[in-house]
Amino acid sequence: MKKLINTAESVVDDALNGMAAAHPTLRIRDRVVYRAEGPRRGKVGLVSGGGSGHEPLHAGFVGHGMLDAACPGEVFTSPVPDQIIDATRAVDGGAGVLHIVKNYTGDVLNFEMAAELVEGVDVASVLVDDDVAVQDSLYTAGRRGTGATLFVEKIAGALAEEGAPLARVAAVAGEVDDRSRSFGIALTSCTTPHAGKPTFDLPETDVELGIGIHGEPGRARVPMASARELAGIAMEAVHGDLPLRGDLLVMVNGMGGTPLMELYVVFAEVAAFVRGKGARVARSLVGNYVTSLDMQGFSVSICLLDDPLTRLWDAPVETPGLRWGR
Amino acid sequence: MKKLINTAESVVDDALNGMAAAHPTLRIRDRVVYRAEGPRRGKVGLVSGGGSGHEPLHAGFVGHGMLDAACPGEVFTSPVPDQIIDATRAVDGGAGVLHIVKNYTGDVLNFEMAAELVEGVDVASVLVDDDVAVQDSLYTAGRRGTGATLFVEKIAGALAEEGAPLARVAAVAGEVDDRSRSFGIALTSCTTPHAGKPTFDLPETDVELGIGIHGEPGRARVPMASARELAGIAMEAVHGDLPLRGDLLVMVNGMGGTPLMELYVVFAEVAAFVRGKGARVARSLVGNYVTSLDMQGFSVSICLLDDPLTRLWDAPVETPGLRWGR
Amino acid sequence: MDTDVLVAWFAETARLVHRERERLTDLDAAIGDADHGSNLDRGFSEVARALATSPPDTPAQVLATAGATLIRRVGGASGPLYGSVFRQMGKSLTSPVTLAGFAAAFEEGVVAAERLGKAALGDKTMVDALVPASRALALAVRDGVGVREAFEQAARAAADGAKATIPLQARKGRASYLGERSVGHEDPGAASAALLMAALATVVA
Amino acid sequence: MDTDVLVAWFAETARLVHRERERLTDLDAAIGDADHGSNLDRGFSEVARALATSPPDTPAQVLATAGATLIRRVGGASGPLYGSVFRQMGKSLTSPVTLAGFAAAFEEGVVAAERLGKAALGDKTMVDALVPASRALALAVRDGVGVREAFEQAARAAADGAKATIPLQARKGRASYLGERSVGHEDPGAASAALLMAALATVVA
Ligand SMILES: Nc1ncnc2c1ncn2[C@@H]1O[C@H](COP(=O)(O)OP(=O)(O)O)[C@@H](O)[C@H]1O
Ligand SMILES: Nc1ncnc2c1ncn2[C@@H]1O[C@H](COP(=O)(O)OP(=O)(O)O)[C@@H](O)[C@H]1O
Ligand SMILES: [Mg+2]
Ligand SMILES: [Mg+2]
Ligand SMILES: [Mg+2]
Ligand SMILES: [Mg+2]
Repeated sequence: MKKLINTAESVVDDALNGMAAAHPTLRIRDRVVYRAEGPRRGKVGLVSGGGSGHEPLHAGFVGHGMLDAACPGEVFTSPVPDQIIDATRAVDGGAGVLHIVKNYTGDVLNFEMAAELVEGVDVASVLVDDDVAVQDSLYTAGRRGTGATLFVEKIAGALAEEGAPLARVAAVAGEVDDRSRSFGIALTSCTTPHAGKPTFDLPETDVELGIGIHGEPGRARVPMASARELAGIAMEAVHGDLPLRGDLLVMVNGMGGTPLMELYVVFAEVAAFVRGKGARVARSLVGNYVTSLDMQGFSVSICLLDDPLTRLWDAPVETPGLRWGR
Repeated sequence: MKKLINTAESVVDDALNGMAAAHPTLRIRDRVVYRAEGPRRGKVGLVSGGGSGHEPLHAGFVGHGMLDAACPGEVFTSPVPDQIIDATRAVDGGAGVLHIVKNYTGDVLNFEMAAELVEGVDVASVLVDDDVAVQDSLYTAGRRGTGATLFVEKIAGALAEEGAPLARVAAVAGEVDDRSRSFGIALTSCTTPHAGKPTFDLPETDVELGIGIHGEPGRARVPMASARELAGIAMEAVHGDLPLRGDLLVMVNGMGGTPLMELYVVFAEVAAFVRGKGARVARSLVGNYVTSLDMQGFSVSICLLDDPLTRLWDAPVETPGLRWGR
Repeated sequence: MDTDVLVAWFAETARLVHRERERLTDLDAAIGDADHGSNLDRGFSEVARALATSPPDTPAQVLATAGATLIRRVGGASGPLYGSVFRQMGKSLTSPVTLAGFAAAFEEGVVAAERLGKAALGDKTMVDALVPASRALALAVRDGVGVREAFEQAARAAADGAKATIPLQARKGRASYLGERSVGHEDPGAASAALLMAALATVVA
Repeated sequence: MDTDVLVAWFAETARLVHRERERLTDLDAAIGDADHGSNLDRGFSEVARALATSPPDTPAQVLATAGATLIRRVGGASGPLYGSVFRQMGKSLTSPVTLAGFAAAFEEGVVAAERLGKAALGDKTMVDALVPASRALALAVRDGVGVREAFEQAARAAADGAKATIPLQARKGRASYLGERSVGHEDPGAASAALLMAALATVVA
């Protein structure tokens, strides 16, 4: 394993130093990434966070029209309550704070603890659980939060920027999650800096279906196939759970080590699938947005849009990882 | 080698289909990527191109404030004159067309042939050659064009958008090239879809210094080192050729397979180096912009800014790969 | 049992976790995200440091510091869960500390983690090692067994509980995403819980 | 020498390049960007197809089609360079085609490529195989050697020229970026030029 790091212990802080140096719109203090301009009076604050290694998620989505603060944990490890408490207090502009939490035991527990301990701030929480590879049953921790986290952060962020009250921002965030589904496929494992070796072994001949974003092995292993077939598997899984119809927001997301050229190849197949179901790609993203370190592979996320959601998606956003309209 | 492709033969067209499906602002015809809205009367047209596999360069930089057309060749293979001729004719708004050519024999020859054959269009050309790893001497094909191509395309694009005449757009494009330098380091080789195996073997213990963007081996191989040391090697090479001073545009660019987290780690070191030389990071980019398929590694590009160039860098741009101000 | 024994317990746990760090991470790689070893190594070394830097006056303070430090420094699922065990133990422990008092406080700590994580015995989590350890302590108290013997029984019960997670299909935590593929692997959190109890047996031996 | 021989030349070149595709790409991987085999395979198979689809009437047309097709379909450095060789040959060739006429036209084709690429003998490029081949043809004409023998000598000269690039340090093209590290490898373009001449020898054999 070769990585562009100084030490495995310092990688999160070193990367945050790089973010601070690169983005004057951010201010970073005690492992929390804030908008440099601070909270806006009367605006609902948005806080998210999770393990590091998913960049640009979440810290790269701090800025106008999206998050107010992000709490990066160690690599693939949820942040601790202290970070979340600091962030929640700091971004409160008097209108309360929404926690956007991906559904992982660690994220849920640490955000819950923080929400209990923070005082004097009105806190609501939305749980993102879009990954159709996981059954939502008594026998699992529930569906994982993956690519749709970006959709929730963007759309809730736009609504908060407009001055909507906390209950409404939380409700729409939940609605976005309800209308979104994802499925991921890995061609290779990732390697965490601490472990120093691939999390799982995947032979040249196989791929993992239904992976998360932490290098967890997937639900099944099948022989490597063409982009068309792999996109078909992912889209059937999504469509089987939430039938595609009408206007869609479609993201083909790279896991971190996948070249953009290949993601476009996948996107072409995904778009063809969508057309085949009589739905329409109304908005799209292609790139590395919700990653898993150096893993090669992709995930597809879709959201069933309606006019209000489309308007919020299109609203200006200015973050290191997502930017338009200003 | 596992790749998200259908066949090695169709990869370029498949990816272009994906681009077309993802970006309504683009129109793609006969392997040329155009702005959907077509040429603007009186505006200088900007055409670039080169082998595929460097995405988002060049096709991802077509749009308002940047390129008017991009000509993607086969993977790592310059486009053919026909593509360049088509593009040049189509984007001419009567004010002439600038060819932005990276200094590779193939790119130079094919653009030259096209410029000779296209008739009735005023064509100027700028050669990008920023890679300090290559000596510019009688004994080489001259310095390669790498990361600074993005700087040239962005700044010349902004100037063209303002309505500057061809000679001036070409002159400023040349000035940006003169003020820019790059150096790249690979942790792994890339694998082309056609070859199906890594272009070079690089043991776990070593890195290649002074690589280009086509998987060419570098100038030297040294033991793997920390991000700080590797950033230092790259920056010393740049600084030794063009001393850093004043306001800098600094890009830490991933080669395609490098996670963003690691690029931020490198950026922190690069920024520290810049400060150490008494210069200032005035503008920056961190991400995968000028890539080499799935290669892991990074390059640093710097440009000595002045006020006019900074203003042009800041001007609105709206392309799939680079977007701000609109 | 005094303050020193509890401090020694965490020092020994830190040593064991550091030594077994790679094994814990490997277990987590198989059915999770390959960070359990580094999470706990970071956490318990911080606990040991905190206890060494400002030595607590009471057994309850030792546990409170351990719980708060784990919550503040670990993150992930294991941070709040282990943190809750010790935080609750610190609240429940009465002084002077007897084996019965320790066993009761430990039981309450384990219940706190069960509540927080909503995991039951057999879900293939740390609970599968903690609950048997707690029961072993309760039995030892009932049977009037000595401290040393009691902790040895608890350590054995935890180790057996950890091994018993191997054939289970996970129903909680990250491993549950794997469905049937989680079968055949030892749960990393159960394995670390076994280390915790082994450390306890060592420091009173 | 008639139209058919030239058509056969390109058919045989296409066959050889396709067969040697991986070797050419491997040579390019060592000191370039690993695409020479696929570039020429794409190019010459297109030439063969174009010649088969609309058979040209004259030898000059064969060469013009080959040159234009390579320029239109290959890209990279080798497309314009090989394209120029044949385009210029097509312009220079007089009819009926004699060995002397062919040799002279080939010489002009090679000069066109040298001019375009600004490469000289010893720069470690295709020129290092093309120039010796051209000289061998000129000598054969001077010595009154037969066509078959002449083309065999040209093929041998090209093959020798290609091998002779191995110890050289590249001064042109992508391999020049490697500096001294380009030493010890055969130039892929010189290797493909040797195939081209071998094909010529075969079709008149
Ligand atoms: N809901 C839960 N209840 C009890 N223990 C749990 C629960 N979820 C996870 N665990 C324990 O946590 C361990 C994983 O810890 P760790 O790897 O540090 O955190 P993460 O899963 O967040 O990466 C699992 O092996 C399991 O024993
Ligand atoms: N300036 C030049 N003059 C003559 N031949 C050249 C020149 N530059 C490159 N070549 C030839 O082209 C070959 C490489 O062709 P190819 O791999 O198809 O193109 P590219 O280098 O653009 O990838 C080299 O091996 C060399 O023989
Ligand atoms: Mg974790
Ligand atoms: Mg090439
Ligand atoms: Mg874990
Ligand atoms: Mg090549």
